[in-house]
Amino acid sequence: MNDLALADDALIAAQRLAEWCSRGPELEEDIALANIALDQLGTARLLLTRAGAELGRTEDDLAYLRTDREFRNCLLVELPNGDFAVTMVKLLFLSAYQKLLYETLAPEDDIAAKAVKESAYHLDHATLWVLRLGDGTEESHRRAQQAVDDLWPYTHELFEPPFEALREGWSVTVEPVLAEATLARPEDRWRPTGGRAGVHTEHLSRLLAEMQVLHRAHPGATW
Amino acid sequence: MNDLALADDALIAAQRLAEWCSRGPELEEDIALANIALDQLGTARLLLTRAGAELGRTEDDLAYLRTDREFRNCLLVELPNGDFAVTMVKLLFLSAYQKLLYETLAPEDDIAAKAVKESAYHLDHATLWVLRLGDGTEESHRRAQQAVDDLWPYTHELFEPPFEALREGWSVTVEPVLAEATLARPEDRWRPTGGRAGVHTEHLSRLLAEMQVLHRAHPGATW
Amino acid sequence: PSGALHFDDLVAAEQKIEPRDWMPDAYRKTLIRQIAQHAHSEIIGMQPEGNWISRAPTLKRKAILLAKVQDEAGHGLYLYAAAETLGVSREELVNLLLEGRQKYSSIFNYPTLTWADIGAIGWLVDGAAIVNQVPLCRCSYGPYARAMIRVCKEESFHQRQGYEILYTLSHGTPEQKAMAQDAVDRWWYPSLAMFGPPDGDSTHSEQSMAWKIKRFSNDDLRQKFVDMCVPQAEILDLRIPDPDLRWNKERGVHDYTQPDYAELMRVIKGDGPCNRQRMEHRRSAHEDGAWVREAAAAYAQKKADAKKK
Amino acid sequence: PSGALHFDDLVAAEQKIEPRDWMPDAYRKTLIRQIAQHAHSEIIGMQPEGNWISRAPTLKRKAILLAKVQDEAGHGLYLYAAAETLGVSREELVNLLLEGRQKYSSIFNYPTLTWADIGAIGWLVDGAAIVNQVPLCRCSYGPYARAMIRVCKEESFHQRQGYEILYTLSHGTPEQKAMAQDAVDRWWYPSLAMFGPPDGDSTHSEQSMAWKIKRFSNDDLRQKFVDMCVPQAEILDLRIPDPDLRWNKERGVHDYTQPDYAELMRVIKGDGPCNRQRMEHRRSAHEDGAWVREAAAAYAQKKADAKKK
Repeated sequence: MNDLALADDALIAAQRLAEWCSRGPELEEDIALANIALDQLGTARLLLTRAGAELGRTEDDLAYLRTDREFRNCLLVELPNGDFAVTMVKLLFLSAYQKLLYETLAPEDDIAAKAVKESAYHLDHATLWVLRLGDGTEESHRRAQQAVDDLWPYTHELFEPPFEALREGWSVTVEPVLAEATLARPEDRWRPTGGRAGVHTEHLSRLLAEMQVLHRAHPGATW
Repeated sequence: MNDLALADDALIAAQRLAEWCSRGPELEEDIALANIALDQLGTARLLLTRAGAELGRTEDDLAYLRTDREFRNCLLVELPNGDFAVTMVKLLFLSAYQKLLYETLAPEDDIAAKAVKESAYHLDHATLWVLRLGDGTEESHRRAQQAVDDLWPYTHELFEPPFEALREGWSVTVEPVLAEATLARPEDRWRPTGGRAGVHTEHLSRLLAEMQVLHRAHPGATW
Repeated sequence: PSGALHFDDLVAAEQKIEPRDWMPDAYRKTLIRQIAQHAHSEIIGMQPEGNWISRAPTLKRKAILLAKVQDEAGHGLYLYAAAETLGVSREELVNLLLEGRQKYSSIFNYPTLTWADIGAIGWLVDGAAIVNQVPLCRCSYGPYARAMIRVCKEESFHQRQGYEILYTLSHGTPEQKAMAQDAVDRWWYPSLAMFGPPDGDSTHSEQSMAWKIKRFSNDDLRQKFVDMCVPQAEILDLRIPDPDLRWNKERGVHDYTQPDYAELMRVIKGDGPCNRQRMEHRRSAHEDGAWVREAAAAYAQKKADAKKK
Repeated sequence: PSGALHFDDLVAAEQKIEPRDWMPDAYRKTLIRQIAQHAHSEIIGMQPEGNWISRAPTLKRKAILLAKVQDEAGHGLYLYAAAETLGVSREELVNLLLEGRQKYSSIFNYPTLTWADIGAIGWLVDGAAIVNQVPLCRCSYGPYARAMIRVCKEESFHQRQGYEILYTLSHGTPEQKAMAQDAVDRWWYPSLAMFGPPDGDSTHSEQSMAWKIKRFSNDDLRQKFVDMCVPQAEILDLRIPDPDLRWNKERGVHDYTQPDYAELMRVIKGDGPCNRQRMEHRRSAHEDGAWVREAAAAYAQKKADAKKK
């Protein structure tokens, strides 16, 4: 398994989730989103440190001094936050995937073992909200369905070789949630890809510009 | 006169106006906004080059390697674009000011002399739109009035010493436009300031992060 | 009334007033106003620091800052809960904030311009908050006192983090040191102003003292803060921007320059650099979340209805 | 009809058909479709390049890029005007685009990932556009031919600017050179695909040839483009990502690898990397501008009414 891909998934997801800070629909949710962002960031740091050890680079070297062409995250995590429905559907898709992936790596891999538990919590949280939004009001249903339709294509990239086998477990997790939330599962058509090879959307370089600006402005400084 | 303050006004205004590119309300307006952005950028380049000559720095050194604390633009130009009404009211306020200022510097100052003509065009363009928006539909009136109310306080900074004397000429230009556009001239109360001393809003450092990211990522490179 | 006697006895005996105890209306109102303002401050205070989460210069600093801002949301949460024990709902209080009828601490109407501001906020703003709040841990109203104990514990953690940021910067590159000094220069006087107007001009204070909500005067607390900061600034190797700051042997405290109280009044009235921005941010977050809260309520209702059947 | 004879004569004599001349319905429809698609391409094409205006690495490059994207808006404007001479309004055409019933060039459904992409788009995409468009300057329909003369002049200017960006990068730091090569690697095949499907699979072509709208086949133009690029790539010191690219002495042209036409078809059908993003951007710009257009119309109406009185 490529630590860098997993690390970048977690890091970029954390960056996006942290954008919600002080913008959540309620105070409790602000706290929950920050929690999940902190979990993702924590896992990213452990994975980056491990990946960097082989390359003689620190977690910060890897986070702050690579360009978007060198990032290996899936496209799903770099997409803009959109509304709360987009964020929660994205988290549902992502955490179901991360949980499965970490489970296959644990228990030998101690970082994955720790991350499994956290992913389970993220998945629970996202599930709860997708149910509320899908089966809430007319407006929330409409928004949730739109989010599912828009994001579904990006889930194919998660199960590209050698991870085809995980798709079934993922579907078994995700599809019943959509069904209970009265949300239609989209057809499998468009399959955007490229993230694992460093060919991202136009969104990532802008995200990194903001994330890296201060670090890059002071080469070699200690913080 | 401080070239840097004028240059930074023009540069930051150009950066904001260019954000409209491909987002204008109609094709003709996309072209017009790009034109105005190009004029502002052109003036900024001339002024930065002149200011840099004394300091042994190039226009790009000054544009790309200063932090927001070193920028001397007024706060007005760094505020987010908002909707089209905000952009046009801002342009009205700014171009009326720039025109007066350049007029006082011309004809001895050849950069100012060139910029006067351009400012007159910007002012005409903004005037036309403020009339249309103020005296257009109910919605456009509401948005235009909101823009005037929100931006008016930032005009005080333009006429801080030693430019108090310009305020009257500015009022003579701007207030009849507001009146004809059926827009109320706000009371003079809040007077946000700090730009000329490098104490900006939180918006500027984000604008600069984006503007400078590529240049800073490749120290010393030629483009 | 016997309730009043009991209330006075409890306060005199340094016992806690609890929600179900009788209390004077004015006491209740004062507390609601103060606790709500405190809660609002935590919530609005998330914005200036939140401004730098996306740009934190290392991942460790990013995690620390995000956790800190999250703590502030948590403080807001239990302060609103403390206020609710006095018979108002969080929703009412939030609306009072959004309508501009309740205030939050003026300090959050200043912008965070550089990373060093995160350090300065931790050191000075959290430092001032702690000096203000430690006495509140002995406040006569039980739920507030207990909330403050928890808040203070976390705040002092935050203050150490801010101090550490500044220390690293002031011992870093010349640019970093300049950044740190610049932040202290901008945040010093607004932090002094956090203690409120000078004692002579302070309303509410006397009654609050009698009720043992407040324990020290504004000026006493301000002095305490100054005396605390001076030696810390030395270790930080940063200059407090006050040419008249010096030890007064006779008084056994530091003489210092007062903050600009006229500026404080302007900011309180709404004309600080960021008042509009902070309120606009909070209002739009609240409005953007309306459909989410409605969905959650509708879903809960559906589940409740289903159970009844 | 005599109109038809006249039309055929004009076309045969390499004369221009003008708006008021009789023309076959199918000719008109073909032209509307083609000119509109061309206009839409200019408008959508503003997005990938516009993506880098805010981040251009020098002020000079920023000015050049902004002016270029502005030119594209201008091209869109006079191409819509050319289409309008055929009896459709710009508004109708814009709606057909927004409803997805008319296309734009597939090339703009690829993302611009680095600054070097701005160079590669100029060199390759504008280069391919010029090869495509130069023959259109002799198109049988007058207004289109005249618009194309103006467009081509500016496009060749843009192409030189793109070439110059790549040249600077490929002769710059190792990172810049790598960035330039990477951009060429990503844009080469999509640029080849701009000439459309291979001649065998191309619909419309034969009739367009007879009408002298089209002058050369897709494959002929593609070949011309490849032959043009090879020597330029050598001067740029950049590698065209085609291991089978070589000079064929017998044919007097280069052999080269065909682009992936299955990919082209997917992108045309709507499944390229950025189709949804481009359309969403255009739709929201259009919707966001609705109140402005309404205000302008209402104001114009008021002024007109006032004049009448």
